[in-house]
Amino acid sequence: MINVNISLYGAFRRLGVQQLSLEISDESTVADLRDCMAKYLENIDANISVHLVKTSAFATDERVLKEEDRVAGLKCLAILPPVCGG
Amino acid sequence: MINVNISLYGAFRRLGVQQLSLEISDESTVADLRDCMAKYLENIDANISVHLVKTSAFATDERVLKEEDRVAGLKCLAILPPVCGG
Amino acid sequence: MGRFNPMGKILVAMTESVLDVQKAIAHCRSEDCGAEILFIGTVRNINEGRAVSAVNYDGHKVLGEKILLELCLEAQAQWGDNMNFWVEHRLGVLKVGEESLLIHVTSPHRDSAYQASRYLIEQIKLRLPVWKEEIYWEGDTEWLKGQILNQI
Amino acid sequence: MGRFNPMGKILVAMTESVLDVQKAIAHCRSEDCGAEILFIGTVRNINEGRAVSAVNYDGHKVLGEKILLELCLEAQAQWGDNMNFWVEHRLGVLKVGEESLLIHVTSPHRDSAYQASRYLIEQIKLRLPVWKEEIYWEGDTEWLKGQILNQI
Repeated sequence: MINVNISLYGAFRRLGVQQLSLEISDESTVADLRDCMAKYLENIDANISVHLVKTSAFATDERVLKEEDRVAGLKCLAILPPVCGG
Repeated sequence: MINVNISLYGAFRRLGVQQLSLEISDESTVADLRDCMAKYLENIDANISVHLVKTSAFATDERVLKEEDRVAGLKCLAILPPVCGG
Repeated sequence: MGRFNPMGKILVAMTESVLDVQKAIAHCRSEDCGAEILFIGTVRNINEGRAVSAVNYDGHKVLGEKILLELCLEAQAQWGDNMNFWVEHRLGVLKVGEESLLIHVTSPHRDSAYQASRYLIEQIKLRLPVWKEEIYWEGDTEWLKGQILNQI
Repeated sequence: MGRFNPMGKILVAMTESVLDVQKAIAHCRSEDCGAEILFIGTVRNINEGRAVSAVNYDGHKVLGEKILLELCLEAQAQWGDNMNFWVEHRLGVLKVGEESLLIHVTSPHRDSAYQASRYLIEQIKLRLPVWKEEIYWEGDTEWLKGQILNQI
Protein backbone atom coordinates (compact mmCIF):
# COMPACT_ATOMS: atom_id res chain seq x y z
CA MET A 1 0.00 0.00 0.00
CA ILE A 2 1.12 3.54 -0.68
CA ASN A 3 -0.01 6.85 0.64
CA VAL A 4 -0.99 9.59 -1.84
CA ASN A 5 -1.73 13.23 -1.16
CA ILE A 6 -4.29 14.83 -3.42
CA SER A 7 -4.55 18.60 -3.66
CA LEU A 8 -8.10 19.93 -3.75
CA TYR A 9 -9.48 22.68 -5.98
CA GLY A 10 -12.77 24.38 -6.71
CA ALA A 11 -15.81 22.81 -5.05
CA PHE A 12 -13.53 20.33 -3.24
CA ARG A 13 -12.35 23.33 -1.19
CA ARG A 14 -15.59 22.87 0.76
CA LEU A 15 -13.83 20.04 2.60
CA GLY A 16 -11.88 22.73 4.42
CA VAL A 17 -8.44 21.20 3.83
CA GLN A 18 -5.76 21.76 1.18
CA GLN A 19 -5.11 18.06 0.60
CA LEU A 20 -6.60 14.63 1.20
CA SER A 21 -4.35 11.74 2.10
CA LEU A 22 -5.51 8.33 0.84
CA GLU A 23 -4.02 4.84 1.08
CA ILE A 24 -4.16 2.81 -2.11
CA SER A 25 -2.45 -0.33 -3.47
CA ASP A 26 0.84 -0.01 -5.36
CA GLU A 27 -0.90 -1.14 -8.54
CA SER A 28 -3.66 1.43 -8.46
CA THR A 29 -4.64 3.37 -11.56
CA VAL A 30 -6.29 6.78 -11.68
CA ALA A 31 -9.64 4.96 -12.02
CA ASP A 32 -8.92 3.09 -8.76
CA LEU A 33 -7.90 6.32 -7.04
CA ARG A 34 -11.18 7.90 -8.15
CA ASP A 35 -13.18 5.01 -6.62
CA CYS A 36 -11.17 5.23 -3.44
CA MET A 37 -11.79 8.94 -3.15
CA ALA A 38 -15.52 8.56 -3.79
CA LYS A 39 -15.77 5.93 -1.00
CA TYR A 40 -13.74 8.07 1.37
CA LEU A 41 -16.02 11.06 0.83
CA GLU A 42 -19.11 8.90 1.36
CA ASN A 43 -17.65 7.53 4.60
CA ILE A 44 -16.90 10.92 6.11
CA ASP A 45 -20.35 12.10 4.94
CA ALA A 46 -18.80 15.08 3.13
CA ASN A 47 -21.10 17.54 1.43
CA ILE A 48 -19.55 16.63 -1.94
CA SER A 49 -21.51 14.61 -4.50
CA VAL A 50 -20.13 11.40 -5.96
CA HIS A 51 -21.03 12.93 -9.31
CA LEU A 52 -18.43 15.64 -8.78
CA VAL A 53 -15.75 13.01 -8.15
CA LYS A 54 -16.80 11.13 -11.29
CA THR A 55 -16.69 14.22 -13.49
CA SER A 56 -13.37 15.49 -12.14
CA ALA A 57 -9.97 14.90 -13.69
CA PHE A 58 -6.80 13.91 -11.86
CA ALA A 59 -3.59 15.70 -12.76
CA THR A 60 0.01 16.27 -11.82
CA ASP A 61 1.75 19.63 -12.15
CA GLU A 62 2.63 18.51 -15.68
CA ARG A 63 -0.51 17.08 -17.23
CA VAL A 64 -4.05 15.81 -16.91
CA LEU A 65 -3.93 12.06 -16.25
CA LYS A 66 -5.67 9.25 -18.11
CA GLU A 67 -7.89 6.72 -16.32
CA GLU A 68 -5.42 3.91 -16.94
CA ASP A 69 -2.31 5.78 -15.71
CA ARG A 70 -0.60 4.16 -12.71
CA VAL A 71 -0.59 6.39 -9.66
CA ALA A 72 2.58 5.06 -7.98
CA GLY A 73 5.52 7.38 -8.54
CA LEU A 74 3.43 10.37 -9.60
CA LYS A 75 4.10 13.57 -7.70
CA CYS A 76 1.87 16.51 -6.89
CA LEU A 77 -1.46 14.82 -7.54
CA ALA A 78 -4.55 16.97 -7.69
CA ILE A 79 -8.24 16.48 -8.38
CA LEU A 80 -9.67 19.04 -10.80
CA PRO A 81 -13.45 19.58 -11.02
CA PRO A 82 -14.99 20.71 -14.30
CA VAL A 83 -13.39 24.06 -15.13
CA CYS A 84 -14.94 27.49 -15.63
CA GLY A 85 -12.23 30.10 -16.07
CA GLY A 86 -12.47 33.39 -17.91
CA MET B 1 -23.74 78.83 -64.02
CA ILE B 2 -22.75 78.31 -60.42
CA ASN B 3 -19.42 78.12 -58.70
CA VAL B 4 -18.66 75.09 -56.51
CA ASN B 5 -15.74 74.54 -54.17
CA ILE B 6 -14.58 70.97 -53.81
CA SER B 7 -12.36 69.95 -50.88
CA LEU B 8 -9.56 67.58 -51.79
CA TYR B 9 -8.43 64.50 -49.87
CA GLY B 10 -5.89 61.70 -50.20
CA ALA B 11 -4.10 61.52 -53.54
CA PHE B 12 -5.85 64.75 -54.65
CA ARG B 13 -3.65 66.51 -52.07
CA ARG B 14 -0.90 66.26 -54.70
CA LEU B 15 -2.56 69.23 -56.39
CA GLY B 16 -1.11 71.33 -53.58
CA VAL B 17 -4.35 73.12 -52.72
CA GLN B 18 -7.10 72.51 -50.17
CA GLN B 19 -9.94 73.10 -52.61
CA LEU B 20 -10.72 73.32 -56.31
CA SER B 21 -13.19 75.88 -57.58
CA LEU B 22 -15.20 74.81 -60.64
CA GLU B 23 -17.96 76.49 -62.66
CA ILE B 24 -20.87 74.25 -63.62
CA SER B 25 -24.43 74.73 -64.83
CA ASP B 26 -27.26 75.11 -62.32
CA GLU B 27 -28.72 71.80 -63.45
CA SER B 28 -25.54 69.76 -62.95
CA THR B 29 -25.61 66.37 -61.25
CA VAL B 30 -22.74 64.69 -59.44
CA ALA B 31 -22.00 62.82 -62.68
CA ASP B 32 -21.66 66.16 -64.51
CA LEU B 33 -19.42 67.52 -61.77
CA ARG B 34 -17.21 64.43 -62.08
CA ASP B 35 -16.84 64.99 -65.86
CA CYS B 36 -16.10 68.66 -65.30
CA MET B 37 -13.42 67.87 -62.77
CA ALA B 38 -11.79 65.23 -65.02
CA LYS B 39 -11.61 67.77 -67.88
CA TYR B 40 -10.23 70.46 -65.61
CA LEU B 41 -7.45 68.15 -64.39
CA GLU B 42 -6.58 67.15 -67.97
CA ASN B 43 -6.41 70.81 -68.99
CA ILE B 44 -4.05 71.82 -66.21
CA ASP B 45 -2.00 68.68 -66.95
CA ALA B 46 -2.19 67.61 -63.28
CA ASN B 47 -0.37 64.49 -62.21
CA ILE B 48 -3.72 62.90 -61.30
CA SER B 49 -5.19 60.10 -63.39
CA VAL B 50 -8.68 60.32 -64.82
CA HIS B 51 -9.15 56.85 -63.33
CA LEU B 52 -8.81 58.32 -59.84
CA VAL B 53 -11.55 60.85 -60.57
CA LYS B 54 -13.78 58.09 -61.94
CA THR B 55 -13.30 55.85 -58.90
CA SER B 56 -13.75 58.65 -56.36
CA ALA B 57 -16.97 59.51 -54.56
CA PHE B 58 -18.38 62.97 -53.99
CA ALA B 59 -19.73 63.83 -50.57
CA THR B 60 -20.99 66.56 -48.31
CA ASP B 61 -20.26 66.70 -44.59
CA GLU B 62 -23.42 64.63 -44.17
CA ARG B 63 -23.27 61.82 -46.70
CA VAL B 64 -21.76 60.26 -49.77
CA LEU B 65 -23.62 61.50 -52.83
CA LYS B 66 -25.29 59.53 -55.60
CA GLU B 67 -24.45 60.10 -59.29
CA GLU B 68 -27.88 61.56 -59.98
CA ASP B 69 -27.91 64.01 -57.05
CA ARG B 70 -28.19 67.68 -58.06
CA VAL B 71 -25.15 69.70 -57.01
CA ALA B 72 -26.85 73.13 -56.69
CA GLY B 73 -27.54 73.98 -53.06
CA LEU B 74 -25.18 71.37 -51.60
CA LYS B 75 -22.65 72.68 -49.11
CA CYS B 76 -19.17 71.50 -48.20
CA LEU B 77 -18.56 69.35 -51.27
CA ALA B 78 -15.58 67.03 -51.25
CA ILE B 79 -14.08 64.44 -53.55
CA LEU B 80 -13.13 61.22 -51.77
CA PRO B 81 -10.71 58.77 -53.42
CA PRO B 82 -11.01 55.04 -52.63
CA VAL B 83 -10.47 54.73 -48.87
CA CYS B 84 -7.87 52.81 -46.87
CA GLY B 85 -8.19 53.59 -43.18
CA GLY B 86 -7.18 51.38 -40.29
CA MET C 1 -35.73 51.07 -26.18
CA GLY C 2 -35.22 50.87 -29.94
CA ARG C 3 -32.06 50.95 -31.98
CA PHE C 4 -31.97 54.74 -31.92
CA ASN C 5 -32.17 55.00 -28.18
CA PRO C 6 -29.68 52.42 -26.97
CA MET C 7 -28.57 52.07 -23.39
CA GLY C 8 -24.91 51.50 -24.26
CA LYS C 9 -22.47 54.39 -24.59
CA ILE C 10 -20.82 55.39 -27.85
CA LEU C 11 -17.86 57.70 -28.41
CA VAL C 12 -16.24 58.19 -31.81
CA ALA C 13 -13.46 60.50 -32.94
CA MET C 14 -11.21 61.39 -35.84
CA THR C 15 -8.32 63.09 -34.10
CA GLU C 16 -4.76 64.36 -34.42
CA SER C 17 -4.14 63.49 -30.76
CA VAL C 18 -2.43 60.35 -29.48
CA LEU C 19 -5.04 57.63 -28.88
CA ASP C 20 -5.75 56.70 -25.29
CA VAL C 21 -6.33 53.03 -24.48
CA GLN C 22 -7.04 53.70 -20.81
CA LYS C 23 -9.77 56.21 -21.61
CA ALA C 24 -11.32 53.78 -24.08
CA ILE C 25 -11.40 51.02 -21.46
CA ALA C 26 -12.80 53.33 -18.76
CA HIS C 27 -15.48 54.66 -21.12
CA CYS C 28 -16.75 51.21 -22.11
CA ARG C 29 -16.47 49.38 -18.78
CA SER C 30 -19.87 48.43 -17.47
CA GLU C 31 -20.84 46.07 -14.65
CA ASP C 32 -23.21 44.18 -16.93
CA CYS C 33 -20.55 43.67 -19.64
CA GLY C 34 -18.16 40.81 -18.89
CA ALA C 35 -16.42 40.74 -22.29
CA GLU C 36 -14.29 43.57 -23.66
CA ILE C 37 -12.50 43.50 -27.02
CA LEU C 38 -9.98 46.15 -27.96
CA PHE C 39 -8.62 46.28 -31.49
CA ILE C 40 -5.52 48.45 -31.95
CA GLY C 41 -4.22 49.19 -35.42
CA THR C 42 -0.57 50.25 -35.54
CA VAL C 43 1.72 51.46 -38.32
CA ARG C 44 3.62 48.49 -39.71
CA ASN C 45 7.29 48.69 -40.74
CA ILE C 46 6.80 47.04 -44.09
CA ASN C 47 4.09 47.04 -46.75
CA GLU C 48 4.16 45.13 -49.99
CA GLY C 49 7.88 44.57 -49.57
CA ARG C 50 8.84 48.20 -48.97
CA ALA C 51 10.37 49.55 -45.74
CA VAL C 52 8.01 52.14 -44.29
CA SER C 53 9.24 54.86 -41.94
CA ALA C 54 5.93 56.64 -41.32
CA VAL C 55 2.39 57.00 -42.60
CA ASN C 56 0.51 60.23 -43.19
CA TYR C 57 -3.18 59.68 -42.44
CA ASP C 58 -5.56 62.05 -44.17
CA GLY C 59 -9.22 62.00 -43.26
CA HIS C 60 -12.54 63.80 -43.64
CA LYS C 61 -13.23 64.50 -39.99
CA VAL C 62 -16.85 65.63 -40.03
CA LEU C 63 -18.13 62.94 -42.40
CA GLY C 64 -15.82 60.36 -40.82
CA GLU C 65 -17.19 60.85 -37.32
CA LYS C 66 -20.70 60.67 -38.68
CA ILE C 67 -19.92 57.35 -40.36
CA LEU C 68 -18.21 55.92 -37.25
CA LEU C 69 -21.33 56.73 -35.24
CA GLU C 70 -23.51 55.04 -37.87
CA LEU C 71 -21.34 51.92 -37.71
CA CYS C 72 -21.62 51.73 -33.92
CA LEU C 73 -25.41 52.16 -34.09
CA GLU C 74 -25.55 49.39 -36.70
CA ALA C 75 -23.53 47.12 -34.39
CA GLN C 76 -25.79 47.92 -31.42
CA ALA C 77 -28.87 47.20 -33.54
CA GLN C 78 -27.44 43.85 -34.59
CA TRP C 79 -25.72 42.60 -31.42
CA GLY C 80 -27.22 44.44 -28.48
CA ASP C 81 -28.38 47.87 -27.36
CA ASN C 82 -26.46 47.52 -24.10
CA MET C 83 -23.07 47.28 -25.84
CA ASN C 84 -20.58 50.13 -25.42
CA PHE C 85 -18.23 51.52 -28.08
CA TRP C 86 -15.15 53.73 -28.31
CA VAL C 87 -13.80 54.16 -31.84
CA GLU C 88 -10.99 56.59 -32.61
CA HIS C 89 -9.03 57.02 -35.82
CA ARG C 90 -5.89 59.10 -35.66
CA LEU C 91 -4.91 61.54 -38.41
CA GLY C 92 -1.58 63.12 -39.29
CA VAL C 93 1.92 61.69 -39.62
CA LEU C 94 2.48 58.55 -37.50
CA LYS C 95 5.76 56.72 -37.09
CA VAL C 96 6.08 52.95 -37.31
CA GLY C 97 4.60 51.34 -34.17
CA GLU C 98 2.27 54.23 -33.37
CA GLU C 99 -1.45 53.59 -32.87
CA SER C 100 -3.67 54.64 -35.77
CA LEU C 101 -6.96 53.07 -34.73
CA LEU C 102 -8.71 51.96 -31.55
CA ILE C 103 -11.95 50.00 -31.64
CA HIS C 104 -13.15 49.08 -28.17
CA VAL C 105 -16.35 47.11 -27.67
CA THR C 106 -17.87 45.79 -24.46
CA SER C 107 -20.77 43.39 -24.19
CA PRO C 108 -22.38 41.06 -21.66
CA HIS C 109 -21.04 38.08 -23.63
CA ARG C 110 -17.92 37.44 -25.67
CA ASP C 111 -19.50 36.22 -28.89
CA SER C 112 -21.31 39.49 -29.58
CA ALA C 113 -18.21 41.46 -28.60
CA TYR C 114 -16.00 39.60 -31.10
CA GLN C 115 -18.59 39.84 -33.85
CA ALA C 116 -19.22 43.56 -33.37
CA SER C 117 -15.48 44.30 -33.20
CA ARG C 118 -14.85 42.45 -36.44
CA TYR C 119 -17.83 44.14 -38.10
CA LEU C 120 -16.50 47.58 -37.18
CA ILE C 121 -12.99 47.05 -38.52
CA GLU C 122 -14.25 45.53 -41.78
CA GLN C 123 -16.75 48.34 -42.32
CA ILE C 124 -14.15 50.98 -41.45
CA LYS C 125 -11.95 49.58 -44.22
CA LEU C 126 -14.87 49.92 -46.65
CA ARG C 127 -16.63 53.09 -45.53
CA LEU C 128 -14.46 55.44 -43.46
CA PRO C 129 -13.09 58.43 -45.41
CA VAL C 130 -9.43 57.99 -44.48
CA TRP C 131 -6.39 57.79 -46.74
CA LYS C 132 -2.81 56.65 -46.18
CA GLU C 133 0.28 58.19 -47.67
CA GLU C 134 3.20 55.88 -46.95
CA ILE C 135 6.58 57.48 -46.39
CA TYR C 136 9.41 55.10 -47.25
CA TRP C 137 12.94 54.90 -45.86
CA GLU C 138 14.18 55.53 -49.38
CA GLY C 139 12.59 58.98 -49.19
CA ASP C 140 9.68 58.72 -51.60
CA THR C 141 6.01 58.64 -50.69
CA GLU C 142 2.90 57.02 -52.08
CA TRP C 143 -0.85 57.40 -51.57
CA LEU C 144 -2.15 53.85 -51.20
CA LYS C 145 -4.88 52.39 -53.34
CA GLY C 146 -8.12 51.67 -51.52
CA GLN C 147 -11.77 50.68 -51.59
CA ILE C 148 -14.16 52.67 -53.76
CA LEU C 149 -16.75 54.40 -51.54
CA ASN C 150 -20.34 53.59 -52.33
CA GLN C 151 -23.27 55.77 -51.45
CA ILE C 152 -25.50 53.86 -49.02
CA MET D 1 12.40 28.08 -37.34
CA GLY D 2 9.75 25.49 -36.50
CA ARG D 3 6.74 25.69 -34.31
CA PHE D 4 8.80 25.07 -31.19
CA ASN D 5 11.18 27.91 -31.87
CA PRO D 6 8.94 30.75 -32.82
CA MET D 7 10.07 34.33 -33.27
CA GLY D 8 7.08 35.82 -31.46
CA LYS D 9 7.12 36.45 -27.74
CA ILE D 10 4.89 34.64 -25.26
CA LEU D 11 4.18 35.49 -21.64
CA VAL D 12 1.60 33.65 -19.57
CA ALA D 13 0.68 33.93 -15.89
CA MET D 14 -1.78 32.78 -13.27
CA THR D 15 -1.53 35.53 -10.69
CA GLU D 16 -3.07 37.09 -7.60
CA SER D 17 -1.87 40.52 -8.77
CA VAL D 18 -3.97 43.09 -10.59
CA LEU D 19 -3.70 42.55 -14.35
CA ASP D 20 -1.80 45.17 -16.33
CA VAL D 21 -3.13 46.15 -19.75
CA GLN D 22 -0.25 48.54 -20.45
CA LYS D 23 2.37 45.85 -19.82
CA ALA D 24 0.48 43.44 -22.05
CA ILE D 25 0.40 45.99 -24.88
CA ALA D 26 4.09 46.90 -24.46
CA HIS D 27 5.12 43.22 -24.38
CA CYS D 28 3.30 42.33 -27.59
CA ARG D 29 3.95 45.45 -29.65
CA SER D 30 6.13 44.71 -32.64
CA GLU D 31 6.92 46.81 -35.69
CA ASP D 32 5.93 43.96 -37.99
CA CYS D 33 2.56 43.45 -36.29
CA GLY D 34 -0.09 45.96 -37.38
CA ALA D 35 -3.07 44.27 -35.68
CA GLU D 36 -3.47 43.91 -31.93
CA ILE D 37 -6.46 42.30 -30.21
CA LEU D 38 -6.92 42.53 -26.47
CA PHE D 39 -9.63 40.49 -24.79
CA ILE D 40 -10.47 41.52 -21.22
CA GLY D 41 -12.76 39.39 -19.10
CA THR D 42 -14.35 41.20 -16.17
CA VAL D 43 -16.57 40.11 -13.29
CA ARG D 44 -20.20 40.65 -14.24
CA ASN D 45 -22.82 41.91 -11.76
CA ILE D 46 -25.38 39.27 -12.60
CA ASN D 47 -25.28 35.58 -13.51
CA GLU D 48 -28.27 33.39 -14.23
CA GLY D 49 -30.53 35.98 -12.68
CA ARG D 50 -28.65 36.34 -9.39
CA ALA D 51 -26.96 39.56 -8.20
CA VAL D 52 -23.23 38.86 -7.82
CA SER D 53 -21.06 40.94 -5.49
CA ALA D 54 -17.73 39.20 -6.11
CA VAL D 55 -16.14 36.07 -7.53
CA ASN D 56 -13.49 33.93 -5.86
CA TYR D 57 -11.21 32.49 -8.58
CA ASP D 58 -9.40 29.31 -7.62
CA GLY D 59 -6.75 27.90 -9.95
CA HIS D 60 -3.97 25.35 -10.31
CA LYS D 61 -1.12 27.75 -10.98
CA VAL D 62 1.66 25.42 -12.13
CA LEU D 63 -0.47 23.28 -14.44
CA GLY D 64 -2.46 26.33 -15.54
CA GLU D 65 0.60 28.24 -16.72
CA LYS D 66 1.81 25.15 -18.55
CA ILE D 67 -1.55 24.87 -20.35
CA LEU D 68 -1.63 28.59 -21.22
CA LEU D 69 1.81 28.23 -22.80
CA GLU D 70 0.64 25.19 -24.77
CA LEU D 71 -2.37 27.14 -26.05
CA CYS D 72 -0.17 30.03 -27.24
CA LEU D 73 2.19 27.62 -28.99
CA GLU D 74 -0.78 25.96 -30.68
CA ALA D 75 -1.99 29.37 -31.87
CA GLN D 76 1.48 30.28 -33.19
CA ALA D 77 1.66 26.95 -35.00
CA GLN D 78 -1.71 27.54 -36.63
CA TRP D 79 -1.67 31.28 -37.38
CA GLY D 80 1.94 32.45 -37.41
CA ASP D 81 5.24 32.02 -35.60
CA ASN D 82 5.74 35.77 -35.51
CA MET D 83 2.64 36.41 -33.42
CA ASN D 84 3.05 37.67 -29.85
CA PHE D 85 0.99 36.67 -26.83
CA TRP D 86 0.33 37.86 -23.28
CA VAL D 87 -2.20 35.77 -21.39
CA GLU D 88 -2.88 36.35 -17.69
CA HIS D 89 -5.60 34.85 -15.50
CA ARG D 90 -6.15 36.42 -12.13
CA LEU D 91 -6.85 34.35 -9.01
CA GLY D 92 -8.39 35.28 -5.66
CA VAL D 93 -11.47 37.31 -4.76
CA LEU D 94 -12.43 39.89 -7.40
CA LYS D 95 -15.20 42.44 -7.10
CA VAL D 96 -17.71 43.16 -9.87
CA GLY D 97 -15.99 45.09 -12.70
CA GLU D 98 -12.48 43.85 -11.91
CA GLU D 99 -10.40 42.22 -14.63
CA SER D 100 -10.11 38.43 -14.37
CA LEU D 101 -8.49 37.63 -17.72
CA LEU D 102 -6.31 39.36 -20.32
CA ILE D 103 -5.61 37.76 -23.68
CA HIS D 104 -3.48 39.98 -25.88
CA VAL D 105 -2.45 38.88 -29.36
CA THR D 106 -0.52 40.80 -32.00
CA SER D 107 -0.04 39.76 -35.60
CA PRO D 108 0.97 41.26 -38.95
CA HIS D 109 -2.67 41.02 -40.08
CA ARG D 110 -6.02 41.31 -38.37
CA ASP D 111 -7.61 38.07 -39.49
CA SER D 112 -5.03 35.88 -37.75
CA ALA D 113 -5.15 38.09 -34.67
CA TYR D 114 -8.93 37.74 -34.34
CA GLN D 115 -8.82 33.99 -34.98
CA ALA D 116 -6.02 33.34 -32.49
CA SER D 117 -7.69 35.51 -29.84
CA ARG D 118 -10.97 33.63 -30.20
CA TYR D 119 -9.16 30.28 -30.16
CA LEU D 120 -7.44 31.16 -26.90
CA ILE D 121 -10.58 32.23 -25.03
CA GLU D 122 -12.55 29.18 -26.19
CA GLN D 123 -9.71 26.78 -25.25
CA ILE D 124 -9.24 28.52 -21.89
CA LYS D 125 -12.91 27.85 -21.13
CA LEU D 126 -12.36 24.15 -21.95
CA ARG D 127 -8.85 23.45 -20.66
CA LEU D 128 -7.60 25.92 -18.07
CA PRO D 129 -7.77 24.61 -14.46
CA VAL D 130 -9.65 27.56 -12.97
CA TRP D 131 -12.83 27.54 -10.89
CA LYS D 132 -15.27 30.26 -9.91
CA GLU D 133 -17.07 30.60 -6.61
CA GLU D 134 -19.71 33.28 -6.95
CA ILE D 135 -20.47 35.40 -3.90
CA TYR D 136 -24.00 36.77 -4.01
CA TRP D 137 -25.40 39.95 -2.51
CA GLU D 138 -27.76 37.76 -0.49
CA GLY D 139 -24.73 36.38 1.33
CA ASP D 140 -24.51 32.81 0.05
CA THR D 141 -21.87 31.45 -2.34
CA GLU D 142 -21.77 28.82 -5.04
CA TRP D 143 -19.04 27.00 -6.98
CA LEU D 144 -20.14 27.17 -10.60
CA LYS D 145 -20.57 24.15 -12.83
CA GLY D 146 -18.04 23.86 -15.62
CA GLN D 147 -16.51 21.86 -18.44
CA ILE D 148 -15.16 18.38 -17.69
CA LEU D 149 -11.39 18.36 -18.31
CA ASN D 150 -10.19 15.80 -20.80
CA GLN D 151 -6.69 14.45 -20.94
CA ILE D 152 -5.12 15.43 -24.29
